[in-house]
Amino acid sequence: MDDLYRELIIDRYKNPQFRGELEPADISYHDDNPLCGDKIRIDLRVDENDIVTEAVFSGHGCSISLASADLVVESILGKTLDEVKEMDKEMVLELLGIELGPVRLKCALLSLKVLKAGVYGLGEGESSDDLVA
Amino acid sequence: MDDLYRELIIDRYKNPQFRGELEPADISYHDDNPLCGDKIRIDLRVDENDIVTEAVFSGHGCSISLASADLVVESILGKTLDEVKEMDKEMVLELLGIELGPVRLKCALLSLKVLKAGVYGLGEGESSDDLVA
Amino acid sequence: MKAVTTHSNVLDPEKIRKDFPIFSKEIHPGVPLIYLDSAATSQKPLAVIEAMDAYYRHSNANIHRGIHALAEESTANYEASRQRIADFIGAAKSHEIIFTRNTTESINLVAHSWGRANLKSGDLIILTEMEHHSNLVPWQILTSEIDLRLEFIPVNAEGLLDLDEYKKLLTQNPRLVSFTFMSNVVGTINPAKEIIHLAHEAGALTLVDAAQAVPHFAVNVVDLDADFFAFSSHKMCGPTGLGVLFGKEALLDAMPPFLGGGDMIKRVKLRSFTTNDLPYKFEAGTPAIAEVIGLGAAVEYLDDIGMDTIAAHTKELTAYALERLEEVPGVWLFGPSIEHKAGVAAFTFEGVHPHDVSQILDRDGLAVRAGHHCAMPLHEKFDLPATTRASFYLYNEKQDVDRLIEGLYKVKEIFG
Amino acid sequence: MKAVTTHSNVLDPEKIRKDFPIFSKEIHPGVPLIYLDSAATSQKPLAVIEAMDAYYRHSNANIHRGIHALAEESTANYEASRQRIADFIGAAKSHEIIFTRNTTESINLVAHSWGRANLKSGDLIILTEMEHHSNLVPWQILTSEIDLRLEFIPVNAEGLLDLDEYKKLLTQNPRLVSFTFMSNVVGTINPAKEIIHLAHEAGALTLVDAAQAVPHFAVNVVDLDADFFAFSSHKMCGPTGLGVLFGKEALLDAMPPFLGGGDMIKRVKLRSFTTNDLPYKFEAGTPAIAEVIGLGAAVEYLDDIGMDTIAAHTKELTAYALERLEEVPGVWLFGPSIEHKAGVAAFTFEGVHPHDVSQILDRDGLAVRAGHHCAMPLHEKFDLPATTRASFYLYNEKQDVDRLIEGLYKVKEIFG
Ligand SMILES: Cc1ncc(COP(=O)(O)O)c(C=O)c1O
Ligand SMILES: Cc1ncc(COP(=O)(O)O)c(C=O)c1O
Repeated sequence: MDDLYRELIIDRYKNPQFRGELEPADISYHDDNPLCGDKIRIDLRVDENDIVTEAVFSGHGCSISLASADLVVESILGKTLDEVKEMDKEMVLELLGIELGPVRLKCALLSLKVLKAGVYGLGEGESSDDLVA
Repeated sequence: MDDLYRELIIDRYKNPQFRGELEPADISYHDDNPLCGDKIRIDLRVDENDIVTEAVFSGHGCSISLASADLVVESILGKTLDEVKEMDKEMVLELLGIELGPVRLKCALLSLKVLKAGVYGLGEGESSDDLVA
Repeated sequence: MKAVTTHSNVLDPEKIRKDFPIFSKEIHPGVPLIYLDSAATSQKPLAVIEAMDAYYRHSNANIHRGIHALAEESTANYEASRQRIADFIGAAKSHEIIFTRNTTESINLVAHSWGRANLKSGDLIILTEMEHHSNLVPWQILTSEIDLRLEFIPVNAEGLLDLDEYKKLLTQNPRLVSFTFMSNVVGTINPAKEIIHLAHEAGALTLVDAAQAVPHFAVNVVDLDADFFAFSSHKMCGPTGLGVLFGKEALLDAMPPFLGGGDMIKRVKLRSFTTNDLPYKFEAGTPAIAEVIGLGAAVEYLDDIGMDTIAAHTKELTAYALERLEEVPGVWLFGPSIEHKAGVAAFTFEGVHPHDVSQILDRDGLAVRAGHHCAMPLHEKFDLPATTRASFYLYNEKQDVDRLIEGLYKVKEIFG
Repeated sequence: MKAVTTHSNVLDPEKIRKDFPIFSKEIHPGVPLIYLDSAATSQKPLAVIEAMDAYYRHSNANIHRGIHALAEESTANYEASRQRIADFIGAAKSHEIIFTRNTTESINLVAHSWGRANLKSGDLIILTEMEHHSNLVPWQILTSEIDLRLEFIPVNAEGLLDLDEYKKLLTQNPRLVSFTFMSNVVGTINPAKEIIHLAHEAGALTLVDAAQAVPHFAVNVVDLDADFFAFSSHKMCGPTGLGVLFGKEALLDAMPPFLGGGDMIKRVKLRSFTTNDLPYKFEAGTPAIAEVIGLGAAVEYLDDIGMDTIAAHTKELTAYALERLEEVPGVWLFGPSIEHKAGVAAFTFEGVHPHDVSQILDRDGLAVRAGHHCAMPLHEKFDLPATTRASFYLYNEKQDVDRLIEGLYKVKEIFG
């Protein structure tokens, strides 16, 4: 746990690379973590082959949830939506490069949950932890 | 606890001195202990001064409840009803001459409970452990 | 689903007893404990006592919401126990395991939550005449609110359920069949799989009171196809203060919450809340954390010995006990023969009240139960105010039975 | 009623910590535990751990119906604990003490049993804006069945209840006022005696959520004239898995049972039952026997030190913490000043999420909570998604506060 606040996370938290909103977006979804009040929204644009061309996040939260949102959004550029649907917990943890306890895991996975709920076309409030199990 | 089955109790259980029923009786009451199914009925006759002149018990149960019924009934002959109302747990334990755990205490006190409920003129099912607390 | 590991086929009670500190106790000066009351509650092995001890000494913290190291450790241990318990009864998903206080609360949870949401006036619930009070009173309470119909599978003279009568009841459109897997009085092991199959064919759900079953033999809720399945930690070498309710995910998901408070919610406003996911939805407030960890250790202990080994041991011992009890003049055995039962021998003794039997046996360190064993209707049916019950578990041995028989002869002497 | 024995007026936390095995733990290699999360759950003294250990090693048996020596010993210990707990909160009668799983279940019991029997559509229940979820959700659930009206005593900017608004609400014919004695977030100690007196004048009954109060200062339910009074063992040095509900005898007597099963009955037939006397009427099934014995030991431990001594110690420590926290740039303290509170300091730290605060403090062995602390409405009112909470108890000392402050400077450094 000691490298939890490894430079990458603090850096991405303080200086996010993919913060923003897209209007209009092809896909937009938001959700929060009631436990700590973190809120994440992710907006995407895709081309005619369903390849992600633009991706940004907005919202507020702790360093883990915001840094992971920044990293997750970065990682999907150039991927197809089908590839995004295949993303899982391990990929996020690899991006972050740290081990996490059960509570912080929820922070880390909030952005993936939002992303997948959006890509699967779920309605507001329909996202679920099963998406990132 | 080793003198629990002191001779007196076994003797009174096997050869009760005051077993019977009185028809008519001045006071008659019965109750049971649902925990073990023991049932005791006590019948009394009193004179014009409210002094107990006859007293018997009937029913079935364990050695403690039946021996204590026999001893309790014996002990009230010649007492006034007001004196009977004053009887308590300690008097019964003294008659039995033994120490008892919480479950057997209920056996030992069933007859006193029946007796006092009758003397207080309670209705069927109205007797309560408070009478022998 | 998990295969039961039988490390050896025969159990050595002499060795097992060393795992249970209570057996080094003298119940009276010079008189060792002979514990024949496991159907009321089992004794606890050192592994369980130490697991809880260690929890309090090293990792005590409130779970689920904490980020600090202790809270994470405690949460991880708690959830690992849930998984272990799920595996032990063959549940497919650990969130089908809900922690309650005891079997009684587990059954009440189903009655309150599933019952109120799904039953209406006139609906039929099938129970049996051999139920423990905890599988009678919750339905009686519910009946006083919703005007349900309660019908009972009769118990025959042998102490077995009358399945022909059960089939007749099933034609009356029952909503739920709630029955004990193993009787705590007569020891009967009911054909749970068949009862459940027939209930499902008739369109009813099933609740299994497995309070006596889970301690005694290997169970598998998926194989049984049980809808609800309730048991108690304290009867299976685990601590007091903890029960389990297994429910099929789809059923639990559709049920309204029972108790309201912390942990069972996702969000709370002043006048509304949204419920949390399973299993937390049904675990309101700070749970029995140390106890859950203790039950995890108990399940591991039982698993290491092997439930089949335990079942075989207890059966052999019970068979021996029935045989020897039959020799004693005046003893009348209550319940079926050994093929149909496990672990329990209930009897009456001519001319001696069960209280007196129990108390005289106690002088020799023999702990047996006397009374109606929370099954008054069954006793009433057989016109018995009370019985004496000796029950057996993995730590008992043949000598215990021999001492019981000797004790009964002493009773006879005193009261003869 | 029992006088609080104050053996000495000042407590030596150094000495106290020796009673708590967990403080010999290194939370990370070389890093000792600094436990500032007692509002979530307290640590346990050796006396409590050993009392339960001894129960399982020497006297474990099911209670109440057994005649054998173990069952009698166990029953006697269980009931002696009940008496000790009754004395500890000044209850006149030990059968006014009902054992539950936790504060949450205690409140649910009142909502289910008293609520359903006594409330009707449109009836008013008064709560407060600072309630823990466990004193909100049970009433919300009840409201979804009976169409009750819930109104809330507002919390002012200082974190205190607005008693003028309370008095206005009281003119609307409330049936129950249910409120926390001490807030688990802002630490506010509410004027319970006055709130209860005013409620009674308005014809309402009262329920006191005393989960935080009982651990922190001497309480007396008779002096308060509380109708119901709920608290948890695990927050007052006792084990998990046990809560207490005190209720006035006449109220409890008139209430219908809540959970049905063994022990809460006098007689059971197949289709009907009669309820047992208090307190058993509300204790269905095998209770948390070891835990009750553990709480008895906890109460004895607290009593030996003296609740007034503990209260004074915690207050001094909290005052010091508030003072030092105020020094830290960017820290914003949530809640009232020290005169109105005990044991808790909740705060935000500019630019740093409470999760990050908590996690960085953890590296130095500092255990604090981050989140909404099961009081989302209070956080929402102040527009705070989450706070960091440090809470203090008898085993904490000034150095713990100093370490907290140092830790916060480190947080600042990392995130600054
Ligand atoms: C004020 C208050 N009420 C109720 C509770 C709930 O207690 P438990 O989780 O033990 O039911 C707590 C504990 O978090 C509390 O602090
Ligand atoms: C068959 C059966 N069902 C239910 C129970 C109730 O268990 P508990 O008291 O742990 O709730 C028991 C235990 O006495 C039992 O033997």
